[in-house]
Amino acid sequence: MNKVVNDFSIIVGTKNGSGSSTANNTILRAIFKMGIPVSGKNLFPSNIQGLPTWYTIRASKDGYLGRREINEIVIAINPDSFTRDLESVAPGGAFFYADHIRLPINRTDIAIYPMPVKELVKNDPNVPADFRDLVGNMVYVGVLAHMIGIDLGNIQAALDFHFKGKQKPISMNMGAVNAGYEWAKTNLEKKDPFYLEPMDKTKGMIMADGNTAAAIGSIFGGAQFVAWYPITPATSLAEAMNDYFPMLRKREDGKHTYAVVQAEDELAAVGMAVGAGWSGLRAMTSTSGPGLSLMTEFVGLAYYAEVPIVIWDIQRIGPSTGLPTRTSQADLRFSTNMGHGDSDTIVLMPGNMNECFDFGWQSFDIAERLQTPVVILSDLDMGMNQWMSKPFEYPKTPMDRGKVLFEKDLDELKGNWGRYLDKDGDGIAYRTFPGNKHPLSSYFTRGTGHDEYARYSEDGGIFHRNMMRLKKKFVTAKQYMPKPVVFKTPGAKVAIIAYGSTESAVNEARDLLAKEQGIKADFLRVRAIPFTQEADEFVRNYDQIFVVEMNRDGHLHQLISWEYPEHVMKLKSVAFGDGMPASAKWIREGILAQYTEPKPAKSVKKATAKKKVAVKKAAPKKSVASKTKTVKSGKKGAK
Amino acid sequence: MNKVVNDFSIIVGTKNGSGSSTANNTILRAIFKMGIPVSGKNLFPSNIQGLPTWYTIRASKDGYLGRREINEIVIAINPDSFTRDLESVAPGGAFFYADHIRLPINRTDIAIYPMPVKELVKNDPNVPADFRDLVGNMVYVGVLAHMIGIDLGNIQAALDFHFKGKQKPISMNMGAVNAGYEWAKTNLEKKDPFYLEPMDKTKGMIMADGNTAAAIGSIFGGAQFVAWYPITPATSLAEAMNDYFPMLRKREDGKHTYAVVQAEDELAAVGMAVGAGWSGLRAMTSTSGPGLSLMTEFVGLAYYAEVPIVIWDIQRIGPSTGLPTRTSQADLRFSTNMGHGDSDTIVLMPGNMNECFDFGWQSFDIAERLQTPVVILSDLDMGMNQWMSKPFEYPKTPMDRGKVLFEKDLDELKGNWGRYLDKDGDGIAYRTFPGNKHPLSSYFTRGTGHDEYARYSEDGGIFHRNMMRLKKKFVTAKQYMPKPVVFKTPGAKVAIIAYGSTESAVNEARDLLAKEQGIKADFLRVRAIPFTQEADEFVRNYDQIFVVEMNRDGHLHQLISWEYPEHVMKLKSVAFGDGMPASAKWIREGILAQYTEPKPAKSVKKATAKKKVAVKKAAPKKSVASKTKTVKSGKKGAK
Amino acid sequence: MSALPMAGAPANTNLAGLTKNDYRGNPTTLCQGCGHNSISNQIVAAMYEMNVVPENVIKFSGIGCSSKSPTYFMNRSFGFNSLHGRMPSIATGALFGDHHLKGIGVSGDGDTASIGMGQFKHVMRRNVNMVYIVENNGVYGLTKGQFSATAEKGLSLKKQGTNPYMPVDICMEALISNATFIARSFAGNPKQVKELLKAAFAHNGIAVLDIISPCVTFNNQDNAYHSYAWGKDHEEPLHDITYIAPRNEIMLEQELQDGEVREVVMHDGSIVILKNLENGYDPTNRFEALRVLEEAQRNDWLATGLIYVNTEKPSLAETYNLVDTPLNRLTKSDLRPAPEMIDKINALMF
Amino acid sequence: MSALPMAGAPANTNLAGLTKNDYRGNPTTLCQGCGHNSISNQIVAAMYEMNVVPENVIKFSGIGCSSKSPTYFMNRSFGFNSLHGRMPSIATGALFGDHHLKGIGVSGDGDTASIGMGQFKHVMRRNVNMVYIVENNGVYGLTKGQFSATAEKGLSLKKQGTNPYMPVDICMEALISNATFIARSFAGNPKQVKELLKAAFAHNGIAVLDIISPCVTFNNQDNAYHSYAWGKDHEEPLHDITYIAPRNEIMLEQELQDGEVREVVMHDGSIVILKNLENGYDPTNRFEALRVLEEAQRNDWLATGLIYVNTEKPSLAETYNLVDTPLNRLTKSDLRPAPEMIDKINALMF
Ligand SMILES: Cc1ncc(C[n+]2csc(CCOP(=O)(O)OP(=O)(O)O)c2C)c(N)n1
Ligand SMILES: Cc1ncc(C[n+]2csc(CCOP(=O)(O)OP(=O)(O)O)c2C)c(N)n1
Ligand code: SF4
Ligand code: SF4
Ligand SMILES: [Mg+2]
Ligand SMILES: [Mg+2]
Repeated sequence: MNKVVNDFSIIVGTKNGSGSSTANNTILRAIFKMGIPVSGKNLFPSNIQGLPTWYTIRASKDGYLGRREINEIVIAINPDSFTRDLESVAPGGAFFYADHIRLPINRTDIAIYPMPVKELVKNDPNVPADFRDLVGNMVYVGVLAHMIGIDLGNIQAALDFHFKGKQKPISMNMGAVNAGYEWAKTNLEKKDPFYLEPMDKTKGMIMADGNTAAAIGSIFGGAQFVAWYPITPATSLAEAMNDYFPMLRKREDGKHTYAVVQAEDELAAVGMAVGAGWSGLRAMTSTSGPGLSLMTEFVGLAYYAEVPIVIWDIQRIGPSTGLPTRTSQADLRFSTNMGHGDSDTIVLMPGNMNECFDFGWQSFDIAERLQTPVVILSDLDMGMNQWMSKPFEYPKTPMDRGKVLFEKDLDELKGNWGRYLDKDGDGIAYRTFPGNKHPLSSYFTRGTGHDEYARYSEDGGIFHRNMMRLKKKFVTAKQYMPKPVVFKTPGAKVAIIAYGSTESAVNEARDLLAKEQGIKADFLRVRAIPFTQEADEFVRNYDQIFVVEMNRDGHLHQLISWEYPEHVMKLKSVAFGDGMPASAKWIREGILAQYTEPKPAKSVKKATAKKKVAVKKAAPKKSVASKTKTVKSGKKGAK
Repeated sequence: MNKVVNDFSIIVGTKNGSGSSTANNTILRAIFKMGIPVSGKNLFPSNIQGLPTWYTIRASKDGYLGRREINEIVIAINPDSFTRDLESVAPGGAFFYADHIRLPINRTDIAIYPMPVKELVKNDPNVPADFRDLVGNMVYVGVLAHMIGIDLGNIQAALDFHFKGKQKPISMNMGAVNAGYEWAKTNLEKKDPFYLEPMDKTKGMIMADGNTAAAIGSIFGGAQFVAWYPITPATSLAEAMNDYFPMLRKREDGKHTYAVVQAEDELAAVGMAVGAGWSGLRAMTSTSGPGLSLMTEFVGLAYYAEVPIVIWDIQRIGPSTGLPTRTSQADLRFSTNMGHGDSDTIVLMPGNMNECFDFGWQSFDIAERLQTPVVILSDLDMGMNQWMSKPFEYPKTPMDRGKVLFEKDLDELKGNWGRYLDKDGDGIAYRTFPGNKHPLSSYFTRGTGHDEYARYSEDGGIFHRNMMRLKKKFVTAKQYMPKPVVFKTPGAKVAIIAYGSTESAVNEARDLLAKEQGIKADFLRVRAIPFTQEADEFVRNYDQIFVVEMNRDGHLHQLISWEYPEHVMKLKSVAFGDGMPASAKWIREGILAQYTEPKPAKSVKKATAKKKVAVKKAAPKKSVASKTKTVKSGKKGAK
Repeated sequence: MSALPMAGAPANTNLAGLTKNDYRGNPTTLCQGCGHNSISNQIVAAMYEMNVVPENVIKFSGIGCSSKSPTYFMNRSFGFNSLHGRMPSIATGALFGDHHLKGIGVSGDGDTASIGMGQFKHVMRRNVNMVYIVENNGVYGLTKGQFSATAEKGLSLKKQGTNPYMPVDICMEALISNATFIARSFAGNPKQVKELLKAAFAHNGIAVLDIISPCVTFNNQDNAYHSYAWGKDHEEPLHDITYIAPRNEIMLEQELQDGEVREVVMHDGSIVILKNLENGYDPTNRFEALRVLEEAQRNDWLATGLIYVNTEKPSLAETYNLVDTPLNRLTKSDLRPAPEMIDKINALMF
Repeated sequence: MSALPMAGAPANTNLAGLTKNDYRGNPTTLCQGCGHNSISNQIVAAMYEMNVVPENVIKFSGIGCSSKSPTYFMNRSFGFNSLHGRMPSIATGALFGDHHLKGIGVSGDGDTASIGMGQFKHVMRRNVNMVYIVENNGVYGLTKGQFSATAEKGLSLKKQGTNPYMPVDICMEALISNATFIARSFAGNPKQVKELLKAAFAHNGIAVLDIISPCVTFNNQDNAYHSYAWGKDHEEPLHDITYIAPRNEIMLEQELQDGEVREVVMHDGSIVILKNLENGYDPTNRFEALRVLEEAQRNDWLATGLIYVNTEKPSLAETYNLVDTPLNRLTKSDLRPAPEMIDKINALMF
């Protein structure tokens, strides 16, 4: 049996509310400290206590951070999910379980390791009775540590960090880890091939979740006003702002330069943000699907009255309440067209921790420069899971407050100014802030028809002129958008377009396609709408372009089709949504299911053969089927 | 000077709240009674009293009902708009004005007729002082009647109808009409060429507004529950239901088979409708843009929980509050994708009074058959203006309540039933109504993940399966959608696609294009989303297809592009929105601005020449400009 | 006897011929000790003891831990777990489907007093025929313990800081919106909860139950106004309450034996007996109710019991003069006007 | 003297060096005789007489005829005519821009009590520093006269039928939501409106003015509770009210001459004098206020005047301990953390 080193997945099945997250994070961090690229994903229920919950940890020497659909090591602590967990072990894998669970174990193709979890803590005098369940989780950390080779020093470091150096809990938990470690050493014989060995691939890296990154980035962007209403998975973003504001905005006089308001609902949250943005503050709100839907009318007002606000949408799978604790990329189409009438929204799409941070500050510059709402589409996987990442970078550009006139500016202009007057021909007018004492500074804002001087008007010509200026503003916008990220492979004939959290899975899929099918694919990850010139060029250069996204209807595919009608026929939608983070597996299969070989002859068989594979592997099947129309016509068009 | 008979427009400028609508409707109805095709459009401010308001009446022997941008006859009663009104008279036209307005009249190219409006009523003993202003309006009716030849008998008939036979007001008003008529006869000399002469083109026709037609149609559809919140221009729809329910649902026992609830806002209105639809009632609400935006979250719930409701959106121009009393077709894109996550909406698009009536009843059959929200897009022009129309027809098909199980059905099934179980493979499951006494009839509805038996589930596979069934349901939907209306001309190489109230203007534009440019164009008016097979075929058959709509961004063009990627390059967007009903003029110019002659050579010059024309004629200019990209790439693609 | 409260193990099947199991729901997924669970249990007991036919009830809720609980009782009833804060509009519309049905709605303090304030106030005004339960714990449980609008001023929670606002008083809100049945209770007082549930169910119109229902996971510190400890210390019932089903003479006599007693005769002939009155408290007097609520608020007094009742006002459906047949069972002949009507209509169109 | 009410034609320019014209807005487009117009006029007068600098005021409104009126006064102030029912959230956010500014919001009964109920209740709780005027006419004027939530039960209008619901009492709602300044007035009593406007403007926190403002076009029949006629017949002020600017000793003495008088000292040192008290009414007593409102409702009594005031409570912005510089004038150095902080942060990220 030859060793499998630094390239396998672990899944831990526990009950939610039982405090296992400390244990799981400890494993994750310890592996990270060993220099091994690692990712952790929490698959939790929409519930507070007592239901099955899973935590997956993937060690990947190649640095793949996407979800894997196979788990070599399964740790079962929850009787309710024991049977399911046992079945889920990959053939040749290892199964660790708490030995107080007395259920049949019918598999012979895997290594089985019982663990006396309860036993060991019960006998530990340092663990008070009411802490036993909590600390008990540390036992499996210790056992695992010994069996796959996690360095105890790193576990210690992880606990130090977790408990911010508080000795009592640290030693209590470390005690349980050691107990588990020692017990395993004397009682378990290694029967599986999985090992961890130190590397140096995480040096200088950090671990963070996207909501914290977004919160801190926003504070570096000068966030001044946050109005929010709790909703999973966005809650931790606003709460992180509460955590970091005091430290990052500390002043001698102890006064505050910001305000965070927990509103009574999302209508009020976005309304307050619009009010604050209008009065000259860097204003934001954070929410998820249902909240975004409630913000519709106000976003329309902000677009039309030209008020800068930033809305973080941490996507979860919908429609409606959907699965509040599962991820998705299905708010894209809606977010580009929120509300009745003709309207546009600037949409930013971060793809990793650094971009969550960067878009945190850039979004304010963009919103104020363009005087319009900016929606940032993150998702649950990015927002709530721990990702290894390059360190956050201090903003490279100074704050851009956009076109604002204060008293002295108005003096110079001798009041020759109109709130909606397009002086510069870029569609963007100049604004003033309430409190401006210049007698000509004020104007009256409204969601009804208005002219260049913000005067009420029902004149059709004036209305139309204003709407066309707003449209021009969105052309101007292109130059301020973050450019797409491009990954190239020499000789690639086909390409992939995707956005957001799927980057790592897409890159893993590209490697698989190259290795197993010899298909080389370039990759463009769009980061903003409107699309920028880089996208224009990219789209031209390939015969087949697969648009990969985590939703049912292929939102990005639709938007790109609309933007590039002349290339529509090369675009193929690989869309699938079941609430799970994208895996390289379904991306690869989704692509193969629609891939057409350059040379017809023998290739056809090959292609269809592959299609079958994909179809058997089920996952993306339906979504693929749902797109065959496009594919067929694709062929037709090619003729 | 040769006579212009039955082919000119009249515009009356008054103050709103001054009661001139009776007078204007009387003119409209009298002309209609003369057998002359006529249309009236009210251009009123978002205000209750004292601001300028206009009413246009177009007599068209050819039966064109669209807006005309030229007014041959102008009647000025309002000092505040007098000057503007005077300028607006077409050269060679006629200008009637109330002679108590003492303002300079500087035009010599038109016929000028002062009218002693105040004078005449003052001297009428039958008119009480406080009625003088009101009745005064009738004087210009009388004057006009004599000058262009409106038969007094028909005016009498119009007044009889208006006052439901009440003698006092009728004679009072008729008195003023006669006074005006007699005065004109003795004092005015005809100096203009405009005459009305009886025809027989309105025999058997009716006059109605779309909101009333929709209300009555809905009642014939068995409407049972209406929840609404006032908003212009939708208010009169719900109010009409209050008016007609008692008569159309009269019963011996005097009991009611329906309920109309004025909700506290649109969230509550649609929420109540969803509750009622869920419990087995034919439920509806009516609103306009801002209200539709507020309904977003609930529409997502209704889509996902599969609750039939009908939402009438009487479009006004947005975004935001926009111009509450101006028309638009800009809610289309939003209405097809309301809310976060993957979702679809059935959209019906009536184009005339008969369809407002028919879709009134058909929408319930469709909503209940498909168990999903149906949005009906009417607009202010259709909803609030009087249109001549074929009589309403009794529903041709019996009510279709869709798949519903009562006690006996469940007995037969022996409870083998699941609320979301796709027994028939068409994506549509069977539902039961609360109050069903069968012990297996009940189920628990939720906006969260659920399986075939409506049980709560967070399983990704189940969630995905359910979403794909919903998608299938929308394929099934096609067969239940009203088919598009097609107008053909032998030898047409190009075509127009449009929807809704623009039909008559489009047909007028087609006649102009044929007459003046020799361009023959076929015309498809879509009436529903999803599109049906007829549209599929139509799109194939032309080299150039112009998608004409009253909005800025070309919503229908976008939707068709997404649906027919292989034909994208032939689609050209002719989109324009300024709140005014579409005119044949801008449609024609918008088309010419993008039209490319079949034969290249000399045609190129010609085409561009035309482009210039269009550009000079200004109106659609910008919207056209905004589309040149598509056009250019169009050429490219063709190479 | 089946309606006799706490009468030991009741007969296996009630007058509706059903066992207690027929009133149960799925096993709860809420936290152990959550107040919401004890309320669900009392609903099961009350409905069983009242011989309610489950098919005659529709369950409603919004979104929240509290709003999950309709899954945990009366599986045989239809139910609609709607949107956050929108239970009132859903219930208002749904109950028109069959006006013979009664609604039981479960909401939370966030669902009702924060996002739901507007709809809550307006469903009160309309007197919709339902029991409206607010499982009031002062926090948003399902989103992990932020302050709701009923959190007391000065409440501090580690992640949340200190609440600067005065709490929303659900009963006071209901009262000035002219609700017709208003009660407050405490999940730690199950007997009272059950009796009030019965009275509320017997009421014709909207019956609001503001039940302090501790969130043991996020807001059960002894000094928190929505904790078990605080409730036990500060609860003082306005009276002892007993619900007596229609025509239960024996029991009525028993009850009328002792001391100062108030009877409230409900719409269906059942009687609510109030004993040991807090100085003669009269729940039919709106001003009295205002006074007591104001006083309770000022003195940190958890005043529980039947705070206000008005049995006169017609419920919403009644004001609509509907046919007796449930609207959702009407057929084409009732709903589609006769063919000749189309000509009448066209004639009216000029 | 400039603050002396009704003191004949006031000096041409006030202490702010402005003429009355500097406080005017565009010509009204509302109906002749609409109560809203007289209120706009009183706002102009009050602000002029109080020497308010227009640039220190932000105007807010929702949607409706009433909500149009900010266009008709104080053109030199910034203004935001927002969305239907959403003025509170807009104002709450906007006033954080510069916490030295004061808000004057004009809403309608539909805008506030129907669609706006939720936001109205919550802005009260937050004690946002603004004057919140409800121009209350019992109908939706701009949509042509449907019943609003403040229409009295039994009101009948030809197109609308008869209103079946009890009206929402704006003042009662504000009171139980712990608003800190609550008054009711009548557009037919301009002097009182003006004095209350001044007191409200001087108040620190939310000041609610529920002003009966007849809709002459849709709801001014003599028997309608929101008509001029009914108001004139049923109004009985709780007191005569006079606002006295800070340090206006002369006037203060004059006023203190006669009879039973109550003084309320406002946050800015100005004083509100109440005379001829309806049996000794004390507007600082919350329970008293409840009592009077309840009594007024029961007896069709249009009780006008200062109903409740609490000058102690900090306004929302104050609870946030903000820097003195208006937040919307802070610069990069105040807003963007120093470069070294980025390392601190990265260090915290494990
Ligand atoms: C529109 C919307 N916003 C936010 C949420 C997130 N959310 C779910 S439950 C909840 C609060 C529930 O609090 P409460 O009503 O008091 O119920 P509890 O959990 O305390 O019983 C929130 C904010 C949501 N589901 N929908
Ligand atoms: C979301 C939304 N719904 C409905 C409307 C239509 N609307 C405009 S004003 C108004 C009612 C105004 O009533 P009120 O607030 O009492 O003001 P009033 O006109 O009586 O002064 C309504 C329903 C709207 N503008 N927006
Ligand atoms: S979190 Fe609180 S409210 Fe929710 S179930 Fe647990 S204890 Fe109950
Ligand atoms: S309609 Fe009524 S509220 Fe509106 S302006 Fe006229 S009088 Fe005033
Ligand atoms: Mg709660
Ligand atoms: Mg009003």
